[in-house]
Amino acid sequence: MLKVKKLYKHFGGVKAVDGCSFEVEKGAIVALIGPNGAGKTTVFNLITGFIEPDKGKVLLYNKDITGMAPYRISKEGVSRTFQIIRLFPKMTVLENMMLSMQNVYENFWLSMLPLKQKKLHEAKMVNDALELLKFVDLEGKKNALAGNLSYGQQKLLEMAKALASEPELLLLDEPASGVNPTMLKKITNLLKELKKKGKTILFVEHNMDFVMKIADKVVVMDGGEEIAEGPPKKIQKNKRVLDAYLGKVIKIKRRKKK
Amino acid sequence: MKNYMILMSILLITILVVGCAPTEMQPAGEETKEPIKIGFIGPLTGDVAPYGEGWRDGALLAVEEINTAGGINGRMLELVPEDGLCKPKDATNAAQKLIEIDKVQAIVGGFCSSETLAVAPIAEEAKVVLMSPGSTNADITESGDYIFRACPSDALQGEIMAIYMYDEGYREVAIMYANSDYNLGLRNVFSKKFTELGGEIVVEQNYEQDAKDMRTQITKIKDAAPEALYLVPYPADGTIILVQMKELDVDLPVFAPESMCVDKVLVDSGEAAEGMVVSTPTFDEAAPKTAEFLQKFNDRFGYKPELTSYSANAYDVVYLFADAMKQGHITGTEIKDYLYTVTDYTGAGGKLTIDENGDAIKELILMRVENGEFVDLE
Amino acid sequence: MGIAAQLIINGIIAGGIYALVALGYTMVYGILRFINFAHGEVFMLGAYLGWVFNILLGVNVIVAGVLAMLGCAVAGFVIDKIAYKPLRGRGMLPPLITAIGISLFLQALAILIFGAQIRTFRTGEVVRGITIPFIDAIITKIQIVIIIVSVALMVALHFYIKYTKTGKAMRAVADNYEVASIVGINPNKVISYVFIIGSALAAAGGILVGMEQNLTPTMGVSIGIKSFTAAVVGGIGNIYGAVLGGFMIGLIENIGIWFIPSGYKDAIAFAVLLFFLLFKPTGIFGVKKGEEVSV
Amino acid sequence: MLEFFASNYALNLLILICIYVILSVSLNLIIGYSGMLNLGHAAFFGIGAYASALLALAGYPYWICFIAAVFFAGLGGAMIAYPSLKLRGDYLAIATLGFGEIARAVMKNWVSLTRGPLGLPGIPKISFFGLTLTTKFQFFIFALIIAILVVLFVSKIVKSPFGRVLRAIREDEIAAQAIGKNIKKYKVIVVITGAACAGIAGSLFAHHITFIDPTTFTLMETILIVCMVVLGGVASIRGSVIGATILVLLPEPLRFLGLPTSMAAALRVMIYAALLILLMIYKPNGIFGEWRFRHAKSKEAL
Repeated sequence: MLKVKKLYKHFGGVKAVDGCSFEVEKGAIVALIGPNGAGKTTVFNLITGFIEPDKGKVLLYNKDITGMAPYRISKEGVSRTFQIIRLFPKMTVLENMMLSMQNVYENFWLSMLPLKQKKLHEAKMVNDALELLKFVDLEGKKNALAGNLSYGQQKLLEMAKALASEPELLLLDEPASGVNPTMLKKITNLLKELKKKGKTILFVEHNMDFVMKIADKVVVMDGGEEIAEGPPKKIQKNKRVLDAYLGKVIKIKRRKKK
Repeated sequence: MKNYMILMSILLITILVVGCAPTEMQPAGEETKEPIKIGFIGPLTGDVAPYGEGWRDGALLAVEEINTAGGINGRMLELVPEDGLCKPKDATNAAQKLIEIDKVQAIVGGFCSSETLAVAPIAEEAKVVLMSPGSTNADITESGDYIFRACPSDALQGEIMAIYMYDEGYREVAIMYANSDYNLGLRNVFSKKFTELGGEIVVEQNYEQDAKDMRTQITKIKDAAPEALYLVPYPADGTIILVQMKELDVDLPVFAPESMCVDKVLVDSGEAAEGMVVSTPTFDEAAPKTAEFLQKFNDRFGYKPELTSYSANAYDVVYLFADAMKQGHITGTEIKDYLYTVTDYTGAGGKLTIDENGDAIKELILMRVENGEFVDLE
Repeated sequence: MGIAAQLIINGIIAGGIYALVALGYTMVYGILRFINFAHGEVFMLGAYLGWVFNILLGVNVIVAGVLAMLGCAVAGFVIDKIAYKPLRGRGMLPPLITAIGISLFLQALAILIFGAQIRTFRTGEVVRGITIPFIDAIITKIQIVIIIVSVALMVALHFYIKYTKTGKAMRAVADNYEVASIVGINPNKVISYVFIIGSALAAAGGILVGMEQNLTPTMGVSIGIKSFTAAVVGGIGNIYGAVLGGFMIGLIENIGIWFIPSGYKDAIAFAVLLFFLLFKPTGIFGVKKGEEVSV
Repeated sequence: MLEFFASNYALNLLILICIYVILSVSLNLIIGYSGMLNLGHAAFFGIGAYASALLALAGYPYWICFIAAVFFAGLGGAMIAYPSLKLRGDYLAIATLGFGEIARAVMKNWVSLTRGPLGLPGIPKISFFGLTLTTKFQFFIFALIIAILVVLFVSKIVKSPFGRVLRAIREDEIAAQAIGKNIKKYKVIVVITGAACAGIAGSLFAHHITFIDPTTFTLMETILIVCMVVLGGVASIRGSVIGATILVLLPEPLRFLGLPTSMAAALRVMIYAALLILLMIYKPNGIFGEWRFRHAKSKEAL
């Protein structure tokens, strides 16, 4: 479904992404892990078009979406969350949800006309939104301002928002980071549910046992390139992965005692 | 949506009532002993304030003199000055207030042509006399029966100087003017006449009225090496240009309209103004009425007005209004009819006759600056 | 050759003034990300104070200049404390409107106190400019003073910023307001210094223009917008950028109207401004200030 | 009291209020609802006025002049659309300020078209379908209707799904892009619509004052409109209507304070400026304000 081929992105001297390639099959949940500074979030931004790659290709169903404008990639069915939560703080939870839904009536002229279908569509969107909010049990908060929710609730809202546009591919940037255990369980169950629904998910995460529990496949990045790819069990024992995380084992030659 | 509309209009009305409530109603009351109000519109703040202040004080001086001399058949005269800011919007606001609230029948002003042209239709419609001591713009001539002025239209001044310069043998001339209505008006008339006579404008430079550094424009003129320069500034920027011309070693014969016929220019520009020829309505500061006016002005306000001839005109306009009212002409229409009969009125601003479309016919004379003084030419 | 040299000299003289005033804009913006619209009026106030001391009270011109600079420094300080301090952290628009309110207030105040008449420092007779040998451009004594004084003040500011404690504190606060306050620098004290120095420099510019040309209550308006453009072109927030921007605008303006009708003199400065904003928004020396996409 | 309302003085102010309501509501659409700090609004006001006046003087019927005013002002808006996309916050404010000054320089120097500083006197009265607005009262009714239509139009935009996306873009452009909103298209539409509305106000102004010249469309005019928006409250249509009403009426009572004649004008400006400063210090969010204009994307306002 999603093919990343030999992506390069250098910021001045820094080789953020250095020839990274991997694949995400349809319906699979793939984790993208690696030490800090491995270029995980940069890959995310390259895929979603916020940053232009120097070289390399991003293909969605073999359609080249490299360097397309973020809003057009989103329209292709790719939606994402951010490492630092990005909601519309001064707008209600419901509005946040409805904004993510496909709405032809957002066109300047159509939105002005008092069309019946528009009202129907608006009502339908509200229902779909409430359904999703129930799914992440934020239904009670629908009229609250997004900015007033707790951190965990905002995480859930951001995920629900990403789901609202019925995406083909869901990109989650550290969904489990900074959340208390009960919230973590909620998020884990949520992802399991999505897996059952056959959603394709690519997520970046540091929390290893969360990754091991959820991911079908794990892609490990270090120094801007992917060093290993495979099922979680295999990856745990992979030597290169351990070196990357735990650092290289260096033999220290002892000088012979005089 | 419907209640929102109602809310909005109610709010609009209540703010209005609050906003305008403190206006006391001022009935015209011919018989009652209330003072007769005449309006004044001129730039009292903003870029043109330096001149507006002098013009207002000229009118104020006349009103105070008339009142000390017993007023209009016993009724006192009151000047209501409003700030026109040399802008159409503010001038119309001021005019509406003067006409509707103060019920004035005659207004001294506007000064900038933009003020006069904006107020003219309002005054015409309300049958209130509008007499401008300083707007020379040619468009004012046909702007209405109730619209007069005490200064000649720039058509006259521009032509006279063009003819004089041509007769003096100048063929390749430069023009430098401030980029505002008075100056552009004079420039248009001058260049039309001068080219008609066969002369040629070799270079033209203009500048923003509040500019301070005209050195590059002067350098450009120097480069075109004209025989003479027709300079159309306001006094302040005119002084700077004369100074900067001297500093840049550009000694061209300079010709200018009445805006440079001002003592302050001579003082402030040191000897840089020497030899300058100026066209001006018969306004020589030595004339009895004019000298007396300047003396009284200085005693009362302690400064010499920038554009002295226009302050004197404002003074005369008030006296003309007073003369009309003394003969019982109180309403705007009566004052209007009286003004059309004015011929050879000698006031602080020199001899004045009003022609059939309200313009002032004033003989124009030429003066030259000789060792720091204006001296009559032929 | 003479004409080109003359244009360059004209540009440098005008540039000196723009640079002095631009420094005030850049220092305030560097720290508060706020365009001090009233700065032009401080320039005008400096000119009038200089005129009062020199002409009315007959004090020697240099002493008058210093007194005027002190006066404006106090004025700058007071303006900051009364009008800008309560609005710290209130977003961009309220301080912008307040600054405009102050600039209108000062203009009207000048008309009330000094009257609207045009004043000038010039007393003596106007003397011909001195011809600079072999490039035969003309410059007068006062203009030479303008260039010398403006460059001297800029150099003084450079040393002040580089080597004194408050100078370093200023750079720290400009770089990162929060971190500087944690490290023990009192940002409010630094902000007051910025307003004091910026206003004093603007006052110097005002006196120099007053000596060379004349004084009107609205003289601060057009000089203000031009100097502000210079600050942006040079790289808003960067001292050396303001100086370079000042001279650049001065030169481009004077050389520009050689080719296009002189009525567009002011428009040239804005065209340069638009060019820089679109293609190099950080200006020549400016540093990228967190504008790009921090995704 | 009623006789007072019929007086031209009051009607003149009412008409000015309608004109400035259109200007402040349209600017609020750009600044308040889309977060684009635009300091060039007076330029569109001027373009609309000149377009309408020039065509009216050339004898065209008023509805053509009206459409021309809207069209050319919108064209002006399109011209600053590019910088509005590329720049943010202060930089956008400075760029639009520059555009406004250049527009005024063109008005002042393109003498062959606009007669430069001489201005355009004698702009004919408005007449359409045989009906001519002769009295000030008729003109006021016409202006009021147009003002109400513009206010409804803008509030419709803001309350519609289109407006919802606008507010999202104002809150966080990155997030808006991430959910598939083409923010460039939205911004361009808003800038052009705002400019076109300013053109309408320009046309009304030209035919009301019957004389226009470059001195009216200065930076200070834009600042006046920005003050109306901020005073009324950013992102509040009601706020802009009230803000415009207050700032048009504010200087009027000052005329009647009986200040000593020599200082009256300067004192009036001082009181006006002092009120402005006090309002900003004690009511920085404006009367109806609910959204504070923050710096680019820094979390706290600096």
